[in-house]
Amino acid sequence: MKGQKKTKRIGVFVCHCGVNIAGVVDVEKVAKTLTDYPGVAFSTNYIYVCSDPGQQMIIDTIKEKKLDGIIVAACSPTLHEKTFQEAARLAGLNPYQIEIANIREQDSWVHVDKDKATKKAVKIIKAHVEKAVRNESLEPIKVEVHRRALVIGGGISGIQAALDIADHGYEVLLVEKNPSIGGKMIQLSETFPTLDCSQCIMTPKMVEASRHPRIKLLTYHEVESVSGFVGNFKVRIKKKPRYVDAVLCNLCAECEKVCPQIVPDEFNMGLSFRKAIYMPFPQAVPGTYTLDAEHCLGLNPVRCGKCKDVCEKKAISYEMQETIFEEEVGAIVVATGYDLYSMQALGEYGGEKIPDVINGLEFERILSASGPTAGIIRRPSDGKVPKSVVFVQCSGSRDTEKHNPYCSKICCMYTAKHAMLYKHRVPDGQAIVFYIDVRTGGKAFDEFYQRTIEEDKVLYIRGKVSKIFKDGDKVVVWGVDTLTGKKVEVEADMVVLAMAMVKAEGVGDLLRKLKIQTDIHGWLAEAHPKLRPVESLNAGFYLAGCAHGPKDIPEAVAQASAAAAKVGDLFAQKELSHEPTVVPVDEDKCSGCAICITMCPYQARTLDTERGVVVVNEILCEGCGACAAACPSGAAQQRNQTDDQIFSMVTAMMKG
Amino acid sequence: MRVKLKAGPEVRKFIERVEELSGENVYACYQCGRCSAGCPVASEMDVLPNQVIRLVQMGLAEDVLHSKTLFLCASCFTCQSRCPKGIDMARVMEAVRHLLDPKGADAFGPGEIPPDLANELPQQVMVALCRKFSK
Amino acid sequence: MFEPQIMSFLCKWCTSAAADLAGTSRLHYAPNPVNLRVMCSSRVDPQHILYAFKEGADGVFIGGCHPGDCHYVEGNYKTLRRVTLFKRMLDDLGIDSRRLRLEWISAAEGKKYAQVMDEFTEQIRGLGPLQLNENALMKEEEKDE
Amino acid sequence: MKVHYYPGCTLKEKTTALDVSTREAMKCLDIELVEPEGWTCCGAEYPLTEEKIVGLAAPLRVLRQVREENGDFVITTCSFCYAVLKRANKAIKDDPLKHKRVNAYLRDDIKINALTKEKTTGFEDYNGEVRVLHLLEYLRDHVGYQKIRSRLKRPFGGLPIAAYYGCRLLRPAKDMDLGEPDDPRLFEEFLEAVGATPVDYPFKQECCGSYLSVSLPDAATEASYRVLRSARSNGAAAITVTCPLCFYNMDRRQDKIKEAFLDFPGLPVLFFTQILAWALGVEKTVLGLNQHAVPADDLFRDAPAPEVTL
Repeated sequence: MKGQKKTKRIGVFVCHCGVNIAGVVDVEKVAKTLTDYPGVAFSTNYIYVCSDPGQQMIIDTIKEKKLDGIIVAACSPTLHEKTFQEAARLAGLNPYQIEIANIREQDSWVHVDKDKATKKAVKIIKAHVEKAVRNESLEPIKVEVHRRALVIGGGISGIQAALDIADHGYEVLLVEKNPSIGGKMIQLSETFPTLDCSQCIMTPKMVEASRHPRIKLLTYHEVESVSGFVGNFKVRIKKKPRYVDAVLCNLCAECEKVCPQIVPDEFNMGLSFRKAIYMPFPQAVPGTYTLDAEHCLGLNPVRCGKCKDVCEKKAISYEMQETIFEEEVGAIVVATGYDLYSMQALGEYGGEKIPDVINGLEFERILSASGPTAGIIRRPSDGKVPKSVVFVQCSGSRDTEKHNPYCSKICCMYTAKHAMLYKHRVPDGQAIVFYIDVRTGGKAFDEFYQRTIEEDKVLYIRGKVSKIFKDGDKVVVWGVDTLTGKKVEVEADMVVLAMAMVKAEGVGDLLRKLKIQTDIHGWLAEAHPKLRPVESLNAGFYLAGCAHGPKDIPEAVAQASAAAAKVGDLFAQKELSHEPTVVPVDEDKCSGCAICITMCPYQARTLDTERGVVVVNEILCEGCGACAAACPSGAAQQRNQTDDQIFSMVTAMMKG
Repeated sequence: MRVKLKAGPEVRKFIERVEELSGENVYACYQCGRCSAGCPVASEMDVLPNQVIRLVQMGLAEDVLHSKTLFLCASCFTCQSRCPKGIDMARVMEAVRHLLDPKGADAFGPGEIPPDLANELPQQVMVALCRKFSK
Repeated sequence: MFEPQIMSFLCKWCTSAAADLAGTSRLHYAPNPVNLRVMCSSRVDPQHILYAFKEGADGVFIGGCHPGDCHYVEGNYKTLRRVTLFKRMLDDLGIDSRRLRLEWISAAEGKKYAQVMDEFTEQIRGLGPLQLNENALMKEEEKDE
Repeated sequence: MKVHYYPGCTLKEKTTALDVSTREAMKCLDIELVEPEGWTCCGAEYPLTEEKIVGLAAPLRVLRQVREENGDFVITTCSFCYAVLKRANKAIKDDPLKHKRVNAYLRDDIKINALTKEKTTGFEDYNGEVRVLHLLEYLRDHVGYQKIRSRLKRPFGGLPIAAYYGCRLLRPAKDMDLGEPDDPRLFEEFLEAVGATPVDYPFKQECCGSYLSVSLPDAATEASYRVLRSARSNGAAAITVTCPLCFYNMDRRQDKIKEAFLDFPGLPVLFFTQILAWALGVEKTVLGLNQHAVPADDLFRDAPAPEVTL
C-alpha cells in the first residue's frame, strides 16, 4: 500500500496485567517480536503499565527515545485509553498518537492455547503499529458559541424550557404564533390525577415568562427560516401585525363591543364566538387585544373603522405591517406541540356532522369554569344537560389501517378524568367509557382510574365502538362488550371522542425550514431513542413536549427542563469542542456525486453547487464513517481511520 | 370444564391453514371487538366475530368449526372496512368454513330454498347462498 | 486441522463491547478471528472486505448494533443493505458468500458473541481455505481504480 | 357510441326493471349497450379463500370476451356482479399465481369451445386489461354530470331521495375504490345531477341483510327495516338502490318488515336507473314499475316538475 511514512518512531509497551495477560500470552516474546517490526523504535513489557511507575516509564521513554507514537498492548481501550493519552500529553505527545491494542478482553481472557493467543497478540499489536505510523496529530475542533436560545412554541413545554434557560442566566427568545402564550394546557379544565385547575397552575408560569428579564416574548411571531449551525444559528422571525399597540392597549374592551364581525372562538374550540378584534382569553399574555385581519371588514376606516374610532388610547392602527428581522442564537428548542386528529376522518362516527359528538378538547372547554357554558355541562346542539354521556377511547389511535398506528398515551387518563368530572357535575347522569385497553402507567394514575370506577360508578365497557349516528335527539352508539360477548347499543345524549394526538397542524412547513428530522408520523426524531431523548439528530436543536410525541403535562415539563439543561450544557462552554476524528473531503478527489450527503444522518455534508464539491461542517459530523465507506472516489477519509489505515491493519492482522 | 390450551403441531397447523386460506394474519388482531360491534347479524351469532378470531388464535379449532356464526356471516365487509388492523374477517370466516369436514352436511343447499320463494328470489341470492354455505 | 484466518470488523458501541464482555466473563472461544474496531459497522467498505480476502482471510465477520440501537441512528441499516448486495457480488467473484457474515450483537450479548465466533470459525473450517480466483479479483480491483 | 354492458343473470330474469331502465336511459344519452357474446353468470360471490381460484374463471371469462371484442371496459349495474368482476380482475393483476392458474382454466375452456364451434383462434392470456365500471362511475367519469344535466327532460324538482349503497359497492375499499366506505359521495352526486335532493342518513352503507333473507329471514327483515326507517326519518320520499338483492329485501319483502315493525309506514324503493331514465324523458310504462311491491308510481308524475336551478 502507498503512503507508508516509515519515518515515525513508535514505542510498544506490552502489559502483563499481573498474570491476566502474561498467564496466557508470552509477553516477552511479543515485545521481542515487535522490536524488529518496521516503524517500531522501542518495544518492552511491564507488569502493570497502568500503574504510576508504568505511566512514568511511558513518559520517560517517550522523551528519551523521542517517540512520536505509542502502542499500549493491554486491556480494553474503554478502561485506560484516557489514562495513557494523559500520560502521553505530559510527555509532549499528541493524544491522537496513542493506540491501545486490546490483548486482554479480546485475547488472553478468552483463549487457552498459549501459542495461538501469543500469535494473535502479535497480530493485534502489529495492526496498531500500522495504524499509529499513519496517525495524524489532531486538536479538538473549536467553535464559538452564541449563548442565547430560541424557543419555538409558547405552550407549557416552551414556557418551561424558556424559564429554565433564562434562570440558567442566558437570554431566551420565546416565539409563539398565536396572540397569547399558553398553548393547549391553558384550554384544559382540570388536570389528572390531582384535579388542580389548569389555569390556576398555568397562569403564574405565563406571567413569569412575560416578566422574566432574560425572556423576550415574541407572541404573534413566526420563525421564517434558520441557517447556520450549532452555536451559531441565524434565525429570521416574522412579526405579524396585531394592529393594536400592546403597550397602549388598556383592555377597556370598547373596541370589542363595537366590532360587527362575529367569528368562532378558537380558544373555546368554536363552541362560542368572539369578535374580529379580540382578546383570546381573559388571562392572555401579553394582555392586549389583537385584530384578526382575516375576519376584519378590511382594515379600512371607510368600510368600518369602528374600533379605531372608539379606542381612547389610540392603540389601534390599520397601517401596521408585517416585518421580518434576524436574530442570532446558539441553540433552538422546538416545542411546537400537537393537535387533535380531525373527526372528519371518522365517517363511521358521524365525521364531525353530529353536533353532540365532540372531541376531548371541546369537552375540556365545556368543563372549564371559564368556558362557553361557564362550567355547566351542556351539549352543543340544544344546551341541554346530557343525562348520559359516552366516551370513546382510541378514536383514530392504534389503527394501523386507516388512521394512526400509535397509542396517544394520555387519552386513558383524560377520559377517566372526563367521566369523573362529568359524574361530579351531573351526579344522576350515566357515564359509559368504551375502551380497548386502559393504560395508566404513571404516578397515582391507576388509583385515579380505579376511583373513577369504584367511587364515581363510571361504566367501563371493553370494546371498540363501530358506529355512532344520530337518531332523533339522541346519539346512538353501537359497541360490543367483549368481556360478556354482548353486542350493545347506547342511546346517549352526548358522545366525547378521545381523538388521537397528531403533529401540530402546519408544523411540517416549519420543520422543513428548520431542516429538523421527524419520524414517519411527523413527530420530532430524537438523536438516540434511549440515550439522547431530548436532543435532535441535528446538533443544536432540542426537543420539548408533544412535538416529540404524545405525552402528559409532567412529562412535557420534565422534557422541557431536560432540554433546557442540555442547552445549559452547551452554553456552559465558551467554545464548542468536538472530536476531530471526523470525515473531511479531499476536494481534489471529490466529484460532487453527493452520495455521502445521503449517508449522513446529521446533515453535516452539503453540496457546493458552484464548485461541484461536497463541503463538510466538521462541528456537525459525529464521525461514524458511513460516508467514507460510501464515497466512490476516496475523497471522504475519516481522520485517523482512513482506508489506508484500515487496509494496512488488515494486512498486518492477516499476514502478521 | 377447564379448556386445555395446546401448542402442538396440530394446533399450529390449524392456525397456519386459516392464515394461508384467508391470507390474513390472525395474530394481528388485538381483540378490540369492533367487528362484532358493527356486525349486522352479530346478535344472532353464538360466537361473535372477534371471538371467532380469538378462538383461532388460541387454536381451539372445534369451538370455531362448530359455531353457527360461520353460516350467518353475509360477507358485507362492514367489519373489514372498520377493522383498525385491516383484517378481513369475512375471509377468516370463509377460511374456517373451508376447513369444515367436506363430507359433512351442507348448511344450506339448493334443496333448502323454500319452494314458494324459488320463483321470486333473485338468481344472485340462490347462487351466492349455495356458494357460501354448501360444499 | 485447517485453521481458518478470520478478519473481524466490530462496531465500537455494541459488538466490540460484547467482545469485551465475553472477556470479562472469561468465555472461551476460537482464537481465529482478529478484531478491528471501527466507530460504526457502516464504516466498513466492501473494498475492505475484498481486501481482507485478498490478504488471506478465509472468512470476514462484521458485528453491529441491533436494528434501532445504532449509536449513529441508522448506520446498521446501511451496513445491512451493503452486505446484502455485496454477498451477491461475492458469489459472482467465486467467493462463497457464506464466508461473509453480518451479525447484530449488543453490548450485553457477550455469550452470543463467543458462540457466533465459534460457530463462524467452524463454518469457515468446513468451507476450507479460500481459493481465490485472482483474475476475477483483479478485474474487480481495476474497476475500482 | 357502443359500450360493453354486463347485465348478469338476475337482470335477465327476476329484475328486468333494472335492465330495461338502464337500456332506456342509455339510449337517451346516445349510448348503445352491447352484451359480450356468450356471457355467463359471474358467480355472485367473489371467492374469499386463496384456494378457490376456480371461482375466478367465470368472471374473467366474461372480461376476456370483452377484450376479444375490442372493449376497453365493461359497465354493470348489479352490485354483486360489479364486485365479483372488479375484484377478480384486480386479483389476477396483483397475483401472478392466480393469473397463471386462471388462464390455464380459460385456455381449456377455449379449446372446448373450439371443438364445438370449429373456431380455432390462438389463446392469449387475459391480464386484467378490461376495466370494470359501475354505471354510476361511468356516468360520473365518462358521460359527465354536465351532459346529464343538459339532457334532463324531467328534473326531479328537488325530490328528497335516499341513496343506498349497501355492502358490495364500497367494500372492501381497497378493491372497490369508490370512495370512503363510511363517507361515500358517488351516489349523492348522481342524485344531484338528476335534480333530486340526496338525503343524508347514517345507514346508507349498512347491510340490508343480503341473502340471509332466505336462511335467516328475521335478521334480514330487521337489517332492512333499520335502513328504511333511517332513510324515512331523515326525510326521504324514496330510497334508491343499485342491487337487485337490496331491492328484493327492501321492496319485495317490505310487507314482512311492516308486519314485524308496526311503526314503519313504508317507503318506495327505486332503481337508480329508473330515476335516471325518467329524468331523461323515458315513459313511465317502460320503467318496470309493475315489478314493485311498494307502489312507486306517484313519484313519477307527468306534470312538469318545478324549475330547478342547477
